[in-house]
Order: sequence, then structure tokens, then C-alpha cells
Amino acid sequence: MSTGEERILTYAEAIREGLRQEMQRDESVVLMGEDIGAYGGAFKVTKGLLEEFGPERVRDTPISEIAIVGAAIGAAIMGLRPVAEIMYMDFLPIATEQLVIQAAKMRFSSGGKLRIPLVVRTQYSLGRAHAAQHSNFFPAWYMNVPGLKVVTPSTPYDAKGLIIGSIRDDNPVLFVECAVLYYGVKGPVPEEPYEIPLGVADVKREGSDVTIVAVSRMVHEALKAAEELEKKGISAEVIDPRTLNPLDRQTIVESVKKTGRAVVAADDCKTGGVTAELAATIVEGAFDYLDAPIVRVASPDMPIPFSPPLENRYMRWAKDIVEAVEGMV
Amino acid sequence: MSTGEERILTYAEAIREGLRQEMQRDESVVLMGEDIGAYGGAFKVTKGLLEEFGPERVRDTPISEIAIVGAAIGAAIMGLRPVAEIMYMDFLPIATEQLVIQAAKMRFSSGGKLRIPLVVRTQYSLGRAHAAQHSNFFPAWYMNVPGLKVVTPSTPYDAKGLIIGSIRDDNPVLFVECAVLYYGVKGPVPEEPYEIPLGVADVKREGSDVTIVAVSRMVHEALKAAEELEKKGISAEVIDPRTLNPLDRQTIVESVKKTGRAVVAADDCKTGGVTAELAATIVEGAFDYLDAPIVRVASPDMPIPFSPPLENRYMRWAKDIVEAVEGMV
Amino acid sequence: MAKLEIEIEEIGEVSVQEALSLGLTEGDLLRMYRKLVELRLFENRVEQLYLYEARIQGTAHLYTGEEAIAVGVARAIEGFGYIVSHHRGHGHALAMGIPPKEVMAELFGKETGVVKGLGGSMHVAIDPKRGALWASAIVGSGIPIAAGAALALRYRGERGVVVGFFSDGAANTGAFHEGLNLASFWKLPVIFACENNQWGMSMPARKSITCGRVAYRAAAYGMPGVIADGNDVLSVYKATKEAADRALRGEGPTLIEFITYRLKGHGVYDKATYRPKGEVEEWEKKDPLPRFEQKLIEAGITTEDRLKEVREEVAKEIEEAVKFAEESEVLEFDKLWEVVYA
Amino acid sequence: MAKLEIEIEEIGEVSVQEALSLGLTEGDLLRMYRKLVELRLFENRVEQLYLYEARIQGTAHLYTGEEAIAVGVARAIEGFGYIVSHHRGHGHALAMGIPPKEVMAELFGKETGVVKGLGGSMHVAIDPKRGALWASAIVGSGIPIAAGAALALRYRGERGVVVGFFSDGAANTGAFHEGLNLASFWKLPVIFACENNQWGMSMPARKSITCGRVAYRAAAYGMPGVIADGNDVLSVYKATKEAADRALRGEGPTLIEFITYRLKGHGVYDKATYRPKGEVEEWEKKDPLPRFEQKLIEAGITTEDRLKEVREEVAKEIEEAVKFAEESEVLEFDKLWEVVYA
Ligand SMILES: Cc1ncc(C[n+]2csc(CCOP(=O)(O)OP(=O)(O)O)c2C)c(N)n1
Ligand SMILES: Cc1ncc(C[n+]2csc(CCOP(=O)(O)OP(=O)(O)O)c2C)c(N)n1
Ligand SMILES: [Mg+2]
Ligand SMILES: [Mg+2]
Repeated sequence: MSTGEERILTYAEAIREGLRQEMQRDESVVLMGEDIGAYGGAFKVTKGLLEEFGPERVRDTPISEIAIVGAAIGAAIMGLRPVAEIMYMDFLPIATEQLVIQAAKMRFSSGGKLRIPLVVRTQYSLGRAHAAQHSNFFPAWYMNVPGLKVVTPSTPYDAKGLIIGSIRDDNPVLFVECAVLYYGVKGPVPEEPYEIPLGVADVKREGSDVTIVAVSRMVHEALKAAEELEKKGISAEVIDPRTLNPLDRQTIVESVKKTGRAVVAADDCKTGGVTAELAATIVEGAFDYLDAPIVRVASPDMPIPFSPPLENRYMRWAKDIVEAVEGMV
Repeated sequence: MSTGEERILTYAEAIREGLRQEMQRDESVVLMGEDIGAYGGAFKVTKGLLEEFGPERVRDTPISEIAIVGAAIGAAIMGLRPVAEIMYMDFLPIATEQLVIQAAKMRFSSGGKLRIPLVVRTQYSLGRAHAAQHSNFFPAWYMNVPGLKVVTPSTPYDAKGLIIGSIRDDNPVLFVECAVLYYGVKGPVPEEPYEIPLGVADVKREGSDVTIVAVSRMVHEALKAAEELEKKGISAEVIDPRTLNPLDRQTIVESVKKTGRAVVAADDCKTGGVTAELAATIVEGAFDYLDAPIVRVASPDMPIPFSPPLENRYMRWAKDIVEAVEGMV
Repeated sequence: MAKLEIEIEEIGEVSVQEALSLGLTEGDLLRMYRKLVELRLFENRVEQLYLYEARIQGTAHLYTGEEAIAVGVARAIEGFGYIVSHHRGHGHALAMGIPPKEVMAELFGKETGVVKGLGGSMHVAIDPKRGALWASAIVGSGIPIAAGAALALRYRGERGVVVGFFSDGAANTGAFHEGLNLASFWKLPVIFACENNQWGMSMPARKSITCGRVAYRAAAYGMPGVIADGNDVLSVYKATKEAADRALRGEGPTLIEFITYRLKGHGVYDKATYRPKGEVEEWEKKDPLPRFEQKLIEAGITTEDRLKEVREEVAKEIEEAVKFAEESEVLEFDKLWEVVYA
Repeated sequence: MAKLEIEIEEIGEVSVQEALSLGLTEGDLLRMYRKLVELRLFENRVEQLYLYEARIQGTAHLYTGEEAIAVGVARAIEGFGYIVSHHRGHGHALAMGIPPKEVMAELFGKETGVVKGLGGSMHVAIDPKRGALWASAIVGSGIPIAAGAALALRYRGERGVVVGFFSDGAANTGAFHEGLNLASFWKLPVIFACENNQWGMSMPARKSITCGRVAYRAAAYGMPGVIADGNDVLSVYKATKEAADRALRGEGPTLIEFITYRLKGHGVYDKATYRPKGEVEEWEKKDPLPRFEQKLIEAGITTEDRLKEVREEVAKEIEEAVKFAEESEVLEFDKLWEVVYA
């Protein structure tokens, strides 16, 4: 991970900068969504963009998720590069038909005639005491949709490079941010625009005894866990797939071939979640190298409770990863 | 599988009989959906029920999937036992917010005060030359939703017992039928009502060399494959989970402990699909018993083509399972 | 050129005298006043707890300024009515009779909360035995659910009505359209109660409602549309009662647009800088509480002193609710497994 | 009691004379006739191929009886218009100029089909270079997409208009509501073209459209609503042209309800036994083809013999299309991977 000069931004700032630079570069980039203009977005990610680019390019909408995604699709067919914002991932199911049954099938069902350079940005709010209807993370659903790409950045550096990469991609991309990271993580971000291509995992930390594949917020927990483990003499490699579809299976599999052990970690519910796909991928690619069963560190199979202490218990932390690793070495 | 007398019904007839018997038994069972009345449903599953029970109990609706599921939820809160029909699983994403963010969270978010005895019936039409927007099977999405149950019957016997079990269950249940099975499979079905509880897998065929866990239509392909394999001296056990949530992990894991090998097969796309969860479950539960990597036999990661020969190539058949098994023994 | 004429009934301010003729007693009016105060002081206290005491986490959408709607509706459907609430539901909960301490404990995330601390601010109005069926934090999604609850009433031939609450922003969702159409299609005993508080987050209702008035949309579903003064509890009562009567007579749903104003920001942390200058002040003049006080006093039903006593009593109750919430325990985590499935 | 008056423009049958005054030439009219015939004979042949020859698999929704809409609309937006089609799209495809052989080959699932055999009957009207942007087999879902395409036109300042086709059933979907509202909100150059063919599968439009007329719903979005005779190609042309002019002037969207009738069952296999006796016969009297023939002959523009020749020519073309389709190859499976992603 080459980061250039050491300018430190938050994750939210990094995304904003990526959006702004692409808008400066390319007139066809247009934002639309609820309260993204004067309000600056529920998380202030688009703050200042209305002022800079005006209401034709930063378009507030009524509360109409179907139409937000649908209109963005139509605009994309006609050659714009819309970036639609769905305020919470919990609201995305309202527009899932548009994203999955329309956008993701369009290139295929048109026999290759259409091109859908669409980005749908959203975020998940687990960890903010927002309860069962405002905290959900559903990446696995969208991994299961060929024709769609799915991006889940974990660091400011990746967030900027990946939002630029997503906008430049000619396919529908679901870009899932993590709300507790917006102002909860900072990191070096080069000022000039740079693109991280979709489909390339990043080894966030090298190690030799166990591979931890972690998604979004859990990347940070995995890195903390790796430090803990190091103290105990266990060397953990931490891999962030960064994009879930396309999934960089090779990087993951190669790592497990090296370490012989794997923990997979993400914030969605365990059954049918992204960790299931990661585990299945590892078994397929590195079965003969595995010295222990793969352990999934995922959210429990229950809705998300509001009460902060309960939500805290519900969530998975570095210690859960440490425990998982200790159970297998 | 005890089937009582040998009365042979189609899969569609079995579901209809289950619906009819529950409606006779319990006045609170009400059907709603598009064209389920005089038309008898797009696949004639509800044929004759309007005539028998009248328009208050068999309710045609406008084309309004959000409202169909939403209204069924509201009726369920008030103690009815609505069975809502969504004509194709491809249309379910329109109402997914209602099913996933509303129905599935209600008991939890009400602190246990609510009870949602709701069934949403739908079907997937892979294999009917209906193309990318009328053939999708998305069971894994809904497995990833705690609070919801997911049922995928493969035989007439199971279909009847499971629809009755689903109606009697006090939770929201997504009941996913398979259109090519409606009139494509027949089997013994007892006349009297019987309930198959949700969460119990069925061993469709016993065997000792390999476990094939298969879902819905693929159960039949698995059984054909098992016959082929028998000719080659390989004894395959075929397990049908029948309900994906709750998933009867124990039956699956015990079988793999016995056979040491597993193929998992379903009609949804491979990445992030139900076969990923099945594979992950097996690794978790039977890692030390596995003699070979688990093989997923699933639909390719692409939208579904219309052209019948292409759709045929797209789909997975007994021969794919046979090949998978031969590759591992 | 075909002309379609839509009649939208407008119900302006209702006098005490008219209210009494509609069947309310003086005692009712005083109880309604007390409720208004309860809703207002509750929200005032909640705002404090968030902003200045930081004792509650997550978010809360205050009902301040809109109290007349919940209170008027609840009174009009008392004994036979159900509601479906939404993200701005503290007022709905209290108006339906959920004790302040249960609502407060919910905000604190405690086991003694109305939904055991699992729902928080956006799910406080859930208590089926008091008629509060569900509260959806997803804008618009409660609307078809309200219709469905009304279907059950109709199906069983029960005398009852369901009120689906929502605000202006929700009238732009697909769920609104499908829910109202289906309710009309089946002539269900449901009242669609739009609390038009002029804003959906930072989006002004006058822009997002492209036909100008939510109530006009009733015409798209062949149902009566009514506009009432949402800052006059008696106007609310009258409009709701008429719609409830219609529903009980089997004449189907009504869409009522209650004109009101969100006196605070969207959520407790929103400073609402997007609002035009002077707007809040204009609406403060129409604040439903002083308006009702004045009416009651002018009608000779009560005195300023008596009302002050009420306010003090209620303030004490709210303080007790805070104490109760504070002292309650959080549910044990393992108990959560008991409420995932029935 | 506030009264909202909604003016719905009604455009009845349009005479040849009026059509000529609107800018159509006699040559245009003859070409429109030829297109009508093409659409009709195509569907007749398709019905045969499914029902009696079993040479096509899957399903097809025939456009029989509704031809005047696609043909009239396509002519009115020629040169600057785009469409979004739906599950009943053969007529849209042909009207937009996609050659019959490409449409037929698509139904046969061949590589020479308009979308390479990947889409089939429900996706034939997709050919961006001819203005056919997309065809959604999900009812209603194309509506917001049409709005979005119009947004791109407006954003780039291009002279153009998008027509979103749908039928009565679609007007009950959430996508309809949100799509129309957003189009009005942004004043987009889009025409919402409802082909009210009286049925949505087995559901009569007169029931599911709870306000009686789809066009009335325009009022809910503050946009003009128009009712036109969907069985008169000139009425269709006039209504569309007016709406297109409005859009081009920057005055935003229009909702047009074209009154027509689905002369066949919902899909080729539907016997439509749910229809009241005599209904089809009533509508056959208003069949857009004989009506237009008669007009052209009465206006002295052509003769019965000449029209017969046209029909024979077209019939031959359709037969060639069948042959072409039959003889074409199916795409190689591995090539599918090339069109999953761009
Ligand atoms: C479907 C959906 N979209 C967006 C949001 C985020 N959100 C919560 S409240 C709100 C504004 C709602 O406006 P309105 O319906 O007028 O209700 P009010 O807040 O005024 O009571 C928004 C956008 C949501 N909860 N659900
Ligand atoms: C959202 C959705 N629901 C249901 C269907 C199944 N379906 C296909 S066409 C149709 C009837 C559509 O009626 P209408 O919109 O009037 O179109 P028409 O068939 O009359 O052209 C139905 C119910 C679908 N394709 N999409
Ligand atoms: Mg509002
Ligand atoms: Mg129709």
C-alpha cells in the first residue's frame, strides 16, 4: 500500500475528496439522493459539494429509493455516471429490485448493447445504537448478483481510491461504507486522484501462522487482533478483499496456502453471510493446506438490538478474532 | 419418509391440498396475491380455491408487491394467518424491505410482543425459458435474515407437509416453490393433513461414500446422480435440508462425518449462494472427517439467458454432480 | 377537455363549543390538555438528556409542535382504534397510553422499556394491548401494514379502525401509493394520517409533494381527502372522528393531511440551518399548547392556575420516568435469543 | 370544503385532415399504416409459432389490438425520442424500427436476435441506437428508468424526449408513483405513456385503478393528464406530439392514458376465460387497423387494393423473418461471459 505523502484524512473526507475530484474531472458525474445537498448527507459525506457544483450535479430527491436508483440507472444508460446515495443500507431493499433485477441484468439482457456506469453508495450503521432497522449490513446478497460489483472499503486510502475506481467502472457498483469509520478512522491519503481497480484484495498486514480475511470495520478489529496475537507469538496475516464482487480469490487462497489456517470476519449475520462465501472459497482453493477448520467471526443470527450495551455484546471485536485464532493453533 | 397410502399427486396439487386443508381447518388463513382467484394463480396452484372459499379468503390484488406483503404483515399482527403469493421470486425484491426489514424484525423489535404468523409463497422459474428477470432463485439472501424462516420443498410429500407446517408456524416464513417441479414431479401424498416441522432435513437416500446436500430442483438431480454413481460402485447419500432457515446442520454434518466427502448443489448463483453456507457449515462441523474439498454445484455467476439451449447449458444437472463426485473419490 | 373535480374537505379550527357538541366532555378536554403537556414536556426532557446530559445514545426525532395530532387522533379512536407509528413516535406512544416511564426506559435501552430496550426511540410506540401495533423506522413502510391490520378487522367483522401515521416525506414512497390503493380497492377501515410538518429532513414538503398538498393525492385512490389543522387538537379530533365514522360504516379509507410544523430539527442533533429565517417563529405562534390553553380558559372550563398545576404534576411524572429509566437494568444478552422467533 | 379542479385533456379520434394539419404527410400516413400491419401480422405469426407449431419456448405477450399506440408514439418522437418498453414489447420494437427478422430471431433465441437470444420475448425492444433503451419484464420498473434517461437529456441540454411505456396494471406499483413524482419534481422531458388495455392479467383496470382513470393520477404529481384514443393512431400521434412539445419547451412530464384493448389473452397460453362475454367482440369493432384503413381510403389517400398489396408485402417479410430466425445459430455459451460485465 503506497500512500504518497502523509496527509491524514478521515474516511468520510477521503470519500468526499474522491467524489469531488471525479466531479471536477468528468462532467458526466452527477450525485443524487436524499439530503445530500444543503444538508450535506446524513453523515456529511457530500458536504460542500452542492456549493461547489450546484444543484444540477448535486441533486436532492424526495424520499423515493425506487426512483433514486431507477433514475440513476436511466441516466447511466444514457451515458451519465450517476452516483446515487441510499442513506442507510437498511433502505436499499426498497430499491433492490432496481439494482438487482434491472441494473445488474442490463448489459447481459441487452446482448452487450448497454453499459451501466452507475454507483450506488450506501453505509451500514452497526455500532451507533440505531436498532434493527438502521444497522444492517447485507453484502452477501449483492455478492450473489452477477452483473453487479460490490465494494467495501475499510481505510481512508482505500475509500478514496475505490470510490474513484467505482465511478470509472462501466458497471453498476454497490459501494458500501461503514458509518462508524467515517470519523472513527483516519489515515494517509494522497491529494492527487488515484484509482484502485475493483477486484484486487489488499494484504493489510503480513504474517505466517494464520490468515484473517476481514471486511470493512472488521479489518480494523483484525489488525488489533493481529497485534494482540503477535504478543502471544502468533503471526497473523490480515487480508482485506476490498471488493467482494469481483472477489480476489487468489490472494486469499495463496495466503491460506502459506499459513494453513483461516479466520474470516465480517459484520453481517453469520448464516448466509459474506463469511460463508469466504470460507467456501478457502475450502475450494486451499483444502489440502488447511490445518484447522475455518472459523467465521460474524454477527449473531439475530436482529440488532438498540440498547448500547446489548449492541456492544452483539458486535464482534478484536478479542473474538483472537479467541478464534487461539482455538485453532 | 413415511407416506401412508400411495395416492400420487403433482407438486402443485400437493401445495394446493395443503392450502385447502389449512383453510378448512382455520378460518384465519387468508390468501392474497395477483391473479390467485379466478385465474387460479400463474401456475394454477390456487385453482378452485376462490370457488371453494370465496373472495374474502382468496383475495386478488392489484400489481402491488409492497402492499401485498405489507398488508399480509398487518393482518398477521392482528392474528390472521395470511398466505401472500408473490408470483415470481424475481418480483420479491420489490417487497423485500417489507419482508426483511419489517416482518423479520417485528418480534424482536417489539421485545417479544408481536407474533407474525405470515407465509409468503413464491416460486423460481429456472428452466422455463423465461430469461434474466423471471428465473431467479435467491434463497441465500433470506437465509441471511434472522427472524425469517425459509422453506424450499422438493417433493409433493414435503411440499404439502411443509406448507401446512409453514402456515402453522408463528413466524414469517418464505416458502419458495420451484416451477419446473409443479407438474414435473409426482409422488405419494397422504390425503389427511400432516405437518412437517420447519428445521428438519430429510435424508432422501442413504449412502456411505459421499454426501450430496441438494436444494429444491437439485434434489432430483442429486437422486439421479446417486443412481448413476451406484452403477459405478459409489454409494451416495442425498440430503434435502427442506428448510434453509432454520438449517438442520446436525443432519448434514453427521452425514459428512460418515461419508467423508460432500457435494452441495442448488440452483442459485455460486458466489454468495446457499451452497456457500452449506460448504461453510460442513467445514465447521466436519472438518476433521473430510477426505476431499467440498464441491459446489451451483449456477454460473451470470444472469440467466433466455435461449433454451443456452439456459440448458447454464443449468446444472445430474451429470454435473456425478462429475463432481468422480473428481473427489 | 374533461374536468375532474375533487372535493377536499377542509376542517379549520374547531371551537370548544363545537367540540362539546361532537361528544367530548369538559373532562375529556382537560385530559387532552394534560396529554398535550405530557408529550411536550417529555420531548423537552429528552432533548436535554441527549444534548446536554448525553445520557441517551443513538438518535431521537422529537414530536415537538405536533402533539395535537397524536392526542386528537388517540381520543377520537379511543376504545376501538389501533395505530401504526413511525420514527417520530414518542408522541404516539404517550397518546396511546403507554406510560412515560416505559417510553423513557426504552430510550435508555432498559429492560423495563416498552420493548425491553431492543427498539429505542424509533420503536417506542409498540404495545398491541394499547392499540399501538407497530412503529416502522423506515419511512412509508408502515402504511401498507396499517392497511393490512384494517383488513383483519374487516375480515372478522370487528368494530374497529386503524390509523396509519406518516409525514409528508412518506407520501412520496412507493409504499404509500400501493398501500392507499390497496386500502381503497378493499374498502378497508383505515385512516391515513399524514402529519405534514412541512419538512422531511431537509426537504421542504412544498417541493417534494409535487401536487402541492398531500390530501390531493386521495383523489388518485378514489378516497376522500381531508385537510385539518394539525395544531388544533379539536380540529384533529373532528377530522379523525369523521373518518373513523366513515370507516366504521364500511365506507373505506380516508386520507387526512394534518397541517403542522416540526418545531425542532429533524433529529436531536440537527440544527436545521436549512430552514428559512423566521419560519420557526411564525409557527411558534401557532403552537398547539398555548392555543388550546387559551381556548380552555376562554371557554371557562379551567383557569391558568389549574393548568399550571397540571404542567407541574406532569413535569414531576416525567422526572420520575427519568429516574425509573436510569435505575432500571439492561436485559441480559442471552435473553435476546428468546425473541428472535416466536 | 376546498375544491381541486383537475383538467384532463381528452383527445378523441383525429381526422386525416387534422393529422395533415399537424404536420404529417400522406406518405407518413401510408408508412404508419404499413407499420400497423407489420405489428399485427408479426403477432399473428408469433401466436401460430407458439400455439400451433410449438417452435418457440418460454412465453410471449402479444400486442394485438394495441398497435396504434406504438406506431403513433414512434412517429411523434421520430428523430429525437427514446423509449423504455416492457413485457409486451414486440410492437414497441418494430415501431422503433428494429427489423422484424431481428425480433423474430430473438424469440427463437438466436444469436442474430436483437439481444443475441439472451432476452427473448420480454426484452426485444432494446436497441439504443434506434432509441429503444430498455425493456423491463418487471411491471412498473421501467418507469423511473425512463425518468432517469430524461434526466440525462435535460442535464446535457439535448433536444430529446423519453417515452416510458406501461399498462394499467403498472399504475398501481410503487415504481410508478416514485417515478412520476421525481419526474415532476425535476421537470424532466418524459412522457408516461399508459397503454390502458383494460386488463392486467386477470385483473380489470376498472377495479385496480381505484380512482377510475389512470390519467387522473397525473394530478397527484402536478403534471398534465391526457386521455387519448389508443385505437386511433392519429389520436395517439396528436397526444404524443403535444406532450413532446411540452417536454421540449422545458415544461416537464405528461401522463397520457391511451385507451385500448388487449385483444388476446395475457400471454399466448392464456385463454382469458375471465373476460365478460361479448367484451372482445365490442372492442374488435374498434380495431385500430380497419379503422385506419377506412380513414385512409375515405380521405382518398389510397385504395383498398393498394392496402391489400401492403399487407401481402408485409406478410412476405414476416415469413422471411421466420426463415431467418429458424436458420440462425444459437450463440456459443462461452460468449455469454463477455456480456456479464462491461
Ligand atoms: C425509506 C427511508 N428513506 C429514508 C429514511 C431516512 N429518514 C428518516 S426520517 C426522514 C425524513 C422523513 O420525513 P417525513 O416523512 O416528512 O417525516 P418527519 O421526519 O417529518 O416526521 C428520512 C429521510 C428512512 N428512515 N426511510
Ligand atoms: C412487479 C411484477 N408483478 C407481477 C408481474 C407478473 N405480470 C406480468 S405482466 C402482468 C400484468 C401486467 O398488467 P399491465 O401492467 O396492465 O400490462 P399488460 O399485460 O396489460 O400489458 C403481471 C401481473 C410482473 N412481471 N412484475
Ligand atoms: Mg415531515
Ligand atoms: Mg394492462
